[in-house]
Amino acid sequence: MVEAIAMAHGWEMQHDERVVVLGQDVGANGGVFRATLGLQQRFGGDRVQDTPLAEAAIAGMAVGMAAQGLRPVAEIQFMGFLYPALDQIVNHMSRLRYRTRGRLSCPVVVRMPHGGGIHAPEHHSESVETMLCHVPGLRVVCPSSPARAYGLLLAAIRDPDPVMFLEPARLYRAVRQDVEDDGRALPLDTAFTLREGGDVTIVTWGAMTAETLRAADELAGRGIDAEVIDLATLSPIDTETILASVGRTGRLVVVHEAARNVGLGAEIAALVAEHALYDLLAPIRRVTGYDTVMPLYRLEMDYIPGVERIVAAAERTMADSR
Amino acid sequence: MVEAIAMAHGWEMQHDERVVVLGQDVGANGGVFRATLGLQQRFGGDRVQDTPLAEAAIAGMAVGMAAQGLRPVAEIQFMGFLYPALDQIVNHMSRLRYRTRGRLSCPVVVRMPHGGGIHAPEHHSESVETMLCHVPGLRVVCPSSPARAYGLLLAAIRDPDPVMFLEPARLYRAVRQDVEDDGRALPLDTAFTLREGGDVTIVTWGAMTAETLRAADELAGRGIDAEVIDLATLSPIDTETILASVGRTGRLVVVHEAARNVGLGAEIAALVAEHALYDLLAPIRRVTGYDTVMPLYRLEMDYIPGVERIVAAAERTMADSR
Amino acid sequence: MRTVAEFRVEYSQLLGPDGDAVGDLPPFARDVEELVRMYRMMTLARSFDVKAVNLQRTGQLGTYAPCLGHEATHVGVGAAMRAEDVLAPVYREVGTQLWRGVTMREILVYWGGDERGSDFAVPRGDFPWCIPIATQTLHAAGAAMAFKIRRERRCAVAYIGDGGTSEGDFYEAVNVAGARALPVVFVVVNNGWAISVPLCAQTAAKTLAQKAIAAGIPGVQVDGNDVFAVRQAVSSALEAARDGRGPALVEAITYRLSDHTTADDAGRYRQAAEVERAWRIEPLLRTRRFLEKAGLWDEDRERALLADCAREVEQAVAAYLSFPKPEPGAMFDHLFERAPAHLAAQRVMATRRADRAGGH
Amino acid sequence: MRTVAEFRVEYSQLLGPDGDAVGDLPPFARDVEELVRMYRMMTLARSFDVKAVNLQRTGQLGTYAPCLGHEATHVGVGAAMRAEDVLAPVYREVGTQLWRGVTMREILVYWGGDERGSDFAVPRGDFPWCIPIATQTLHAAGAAMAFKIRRERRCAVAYIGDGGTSEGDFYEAVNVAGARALPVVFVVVNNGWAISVPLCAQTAAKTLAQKAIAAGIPGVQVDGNDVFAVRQAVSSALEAARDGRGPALVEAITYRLSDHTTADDAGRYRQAAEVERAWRIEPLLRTRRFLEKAGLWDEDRERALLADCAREVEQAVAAYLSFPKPEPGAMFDHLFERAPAHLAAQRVMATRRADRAGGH
Ligand SMILES: Cc1ncc(C[n+]2csc(CCOP(=O)(O)OP(=O)(O)O)c2C)c(N)n1
Ligand SMILES: Cc1ncc(C[n+]2csc(CCOP(=O)(O)OP(=O)(O)O)c2C)c(N)n1
Ligand SMILES: [Mg+2]
Ligand SMILES: [Mg+2]
Repeated sequence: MVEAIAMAHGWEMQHDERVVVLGQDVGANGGVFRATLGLQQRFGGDRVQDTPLAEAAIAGMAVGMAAQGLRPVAEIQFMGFLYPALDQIVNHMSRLRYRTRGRLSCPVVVRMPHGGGIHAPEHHSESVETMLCHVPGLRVVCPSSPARAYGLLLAAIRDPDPVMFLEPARLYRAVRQDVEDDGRALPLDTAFTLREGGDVTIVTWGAMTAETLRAADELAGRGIDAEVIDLATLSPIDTETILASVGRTGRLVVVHEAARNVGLGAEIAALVAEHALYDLLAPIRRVTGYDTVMPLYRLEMDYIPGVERIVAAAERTMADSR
Repeated sequence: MVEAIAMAHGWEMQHDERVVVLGQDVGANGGVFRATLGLQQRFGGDRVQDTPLAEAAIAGMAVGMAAQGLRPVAEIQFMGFLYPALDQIVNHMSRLRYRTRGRLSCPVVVRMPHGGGIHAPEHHSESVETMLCHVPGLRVVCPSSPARAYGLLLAAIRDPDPVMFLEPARLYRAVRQDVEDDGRALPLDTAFTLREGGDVTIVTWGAMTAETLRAADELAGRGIDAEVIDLATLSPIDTETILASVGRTGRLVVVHEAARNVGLGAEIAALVAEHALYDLLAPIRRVTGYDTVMPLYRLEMDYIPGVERIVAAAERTMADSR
Repeated sequence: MRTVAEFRVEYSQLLGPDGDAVGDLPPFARDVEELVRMYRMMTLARSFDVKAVNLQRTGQLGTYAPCLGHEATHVGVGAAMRAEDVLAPVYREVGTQLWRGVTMREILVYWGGDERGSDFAVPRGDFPWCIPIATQTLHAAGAAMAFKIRRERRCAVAYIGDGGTSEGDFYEAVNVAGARALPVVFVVVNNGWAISVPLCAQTAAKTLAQKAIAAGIPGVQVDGNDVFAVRQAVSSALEAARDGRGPALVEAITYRLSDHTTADDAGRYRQAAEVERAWRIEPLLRTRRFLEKAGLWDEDRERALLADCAREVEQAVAAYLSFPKPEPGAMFDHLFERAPAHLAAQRVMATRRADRAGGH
Repeated sequence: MRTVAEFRVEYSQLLGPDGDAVGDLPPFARDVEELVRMYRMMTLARSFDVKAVNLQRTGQLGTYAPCLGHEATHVGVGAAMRAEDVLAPVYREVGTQLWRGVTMREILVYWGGDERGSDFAVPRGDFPWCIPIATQTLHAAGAAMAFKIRRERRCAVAYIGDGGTSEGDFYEAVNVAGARALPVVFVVVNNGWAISVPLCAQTAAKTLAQKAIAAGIPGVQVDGNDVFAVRQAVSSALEAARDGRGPALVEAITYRLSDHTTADDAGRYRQAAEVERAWRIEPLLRTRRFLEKAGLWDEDRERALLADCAREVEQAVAAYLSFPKPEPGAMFDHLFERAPAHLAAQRVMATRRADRAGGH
């Protein structure tokens, strides 16, 4: 997936000279995951800049650059290092257009790795999309395949407003796929139905998509026909796709890696409990990270939902149906 | 309410010399809302310190002070200025005990005004409890009356772990109540049922509690008997009280001032949709701030839920019942 | 032990409190029109300020942050900038904004609780008021980076207060500006107080200009009540920046003669004597004395100017007061260029409710 | 223009790369036992480091941040501190931690992905490894504040890297330490690189010691490959701090001879020649030469020391490898002192699942 991300950068920088890349180690090093590999050689040190080690500066300068007509694509090295940048993202990036009634705007993309499963040190495995999704004025995107990473990143860079782009670190090297470098963007705000099924709707995103698809295979073997939706754009949520699916299946399981309490799964459950309550044949289940700190790597796979927990939740949902 | 808060500080500082207060303008000025009024005169400049203008420093130093045996009570001047402190709160305060297996701990209280309705400038009217509630290792509390502010703040300061204490700015001067300075704490983790009723459960907190109680009066006039629960501790949620109430009423409305998307209302709805689905007689409704920036003060009362919206939601919930 | 680096901080004042030149005056100080323009703008800022505080006291304006005492700094900076430069203000820089073309009506609309005040007709590229302390310094650095990348001869100017220099964002901004030699000038308005916190509780640094040393950029100190010194220092910093010689920091020493904002009561934490002393060196009087001593000003002109300013201010206030209130739906405008579907639904809800409640 | 402040940054080196004293040696340099103890600890740190990298390469350890080349700084700081002082390390300070009593087994358990590694038996008050850059500087300031409030004669020491000096938290920490005259010393380890970013891209400041000037506190520069100079500078800074004379900053100039971490490949971004040059001035050899020239060391002792260190390291590795894996339930331990009810339920879920999956 990481090659697809570098490729999307390359296409857009080639076709739009306002696009500039900034972050720690994005230059000569090509990013610690190589997501910006080769860009500095190709587009020069002005358009691909290593910044000093300062996340607030990365986000705050991106605001200033965007307000003055550039289209910055900023990298935060790991999601656990997002917090120093949050003030600039929440109090300025998300609001500059609103605040100035459209006079200034912030077409910025902030990219960052998302989630665990790569045996990394503390703070390198976070998935706190909730914090971003709750902020009005931000779009939040999380691709689950190289092709979607390519198409969604193009869309994010072209979007006239700020987009938070969360890249599942576990997928950077795990998933390979030939992606055509055709500059075609995928729609933001649209979920992808990756597998159709009539018994239970499973909504997920990012690295959990692969687990969920595997779980769906397993469930099929047990006679349960799961529909798998990759949310892809985490905010705003494509409510229609979810409600339509739950309308057919009558059952909902949400799977995410983030902690459960006020995780994005809560919002999806709430939307369904408000708009499709009478469609529901069973309680809504969430399969999530636990409400504790993402543990160091020895236990990280005990924290992150896997096939087994997803299968169990879907089975219990079937069993609990009225 | 602000007097009750200052009083709770005073009691605890008198009885526990480890308690120290830090923040911007908390000294001679007694806090911009006077929540620390008189404390510096009474306990001296070592125990009540104005800090430089730096929120990360306030939170980060509180971590260091707490780790070395003090019990800091830190003030963030407005919730919109919480963000620079978030890194220290999320990455350290909430985790120090966990990270060191109990060797070091962080008995810190971080207080801050919460919510709008006071005609203040931008960033002075935020209610982003979601961001704190999602963080494992934090307790989040939001009182709705002087007595609860006093008792819950005492509990927060005495708690061995970090507590985020959100004070509805609108209630600072609006609500007066004689509070006995008896050093009695109220339980954390427990919701308060402020009004009993059999038709619909309305869960809320902070400044919205008063609006909801008023709405319940209005609803009573229309023949609808609402049960009103003040959540008080926003994390961890007192699920039992909520489920028991919904078990009786079969209907749930959640009211909060924060933006709807991934607001805390979503978590409450999700909990009920998981654990009490078959009790529900009607869809779960949320009455919340909109998914836009809290507007400047001309429109803030159009943003913040009021009696009318709460009444309408409860009535629709009754009408939609199966 | 070997000395590997040496630094010094210089202070400059051109105009003493009594209106006498105490240094070599720059060319603009011999340009009569320009001098009058500067004095006029300082006076207008003060007239406006008094009125704005009044409007707040009478319930016609929200919280307002007065600029009383800062007029020389504000106008000096404004006059040093070019139209194509970009300003990142805090919340108090009325004088600079007026100089650059922001209207008094816009300023009132903003403090009156309406976002439309930030949609300046002129200057379109300036940043809006910035409430979260120090964050604007990074916007200015980013703007400067944009100018540099596009090879435009433009500069950014960021304001920051003495209190603001304690925030991490400020240091990150001056540091990155230095590291990338960005065309940006940081103006530190040292008015002695951050609400109730005096400078000595804010930092052990003897000067705020020396904060520049941490970033490896030049830092100078000027008398912020001296419009000549401010303009001169900022001008030469901007010139250097424009020529690709990198950023600079200018500390302007002045005093907040007012409460912090209309929500504050400075009497709680500072001595009357200190404020009295500060009034003796305030910026308007010394400029007026200079003009008088140069034979360019007298009582009549002063009266005429004050009357002029009062009229302008009244017109702005009238325009503000008759400006239609925003519609509730406006809170959904401009959040996104392309609004997602659920916002449209929420807008309908908000608008209906306002209708039912009889509008505003 | 009037000069209102002047500053200078001094550099000190006591021991040249060839092992000759180039300055007045402090008393401890005449204490043979102490000298050997210091050299021994530097050697042990290096032996451990080589082994840890090896364990990672063979899949027996997670990502690890080598201390190769930093041994003089680490041991100099460790030796300057007292047991009752508190250290706020980053992630690379093996030498200081070993000196203070953290065990190699604990260090391995931590980098082996297990929180129990941070539950040091000794020193109980030290902060754990800190991954979010610069945040630890504020913890040290807070600890120092606690000491000051309680009137204890203790100090805090915070490490920070050259890259780390770009983060806002660092400046906030030195500034507040200065403003409150806190007993804390900041040790800036300038090893030239922050992953792939060289110092010149990090800041325009000529020295990192001068960052102290922004905070109004003393800043000095030392040869970080010279264990004498480091110990001396940090000792006198700590003495001042302990005596209530406030904080200081010490910049130790050294070099990261290794990759940034085992996940990094420094060959991608820096020249072999630069690394070779750095090897010529690395810290161990010069200390050994000094000892040899003083007649305190020879080939035999060196061999014995290396064998000793290897044995100690092997023992620690064995203890690490046989340390039982954590139970899944451990991820719920110590989050709160009093765990809320829902966590107990989640714990049961996590534990059951692990049972079903056949444990780990
Ligand atoms: C990040 C942040 N923290 C706190 C505040 C509240 N606040 C508003 S103004 C102010 C003091 C600012 O002092 P200074 O920087 O000296 O500027 P001045 O008001 O004196 O012009 C504070 C603490 C804020 N606006 N932003
Ligand atoms: C806040 C934060 N941002 C980014 C990172 C990722 N990161 C880890 S180490 C490092 C470079 C640190 O360089 P320096 O401070 O010079 O210390 P050194 O590694 O050279 O000892 C970076 C960017 C981090 N750990 N924390
Ligand atoms: Mg000030
Ligand atoms: Mg380094």
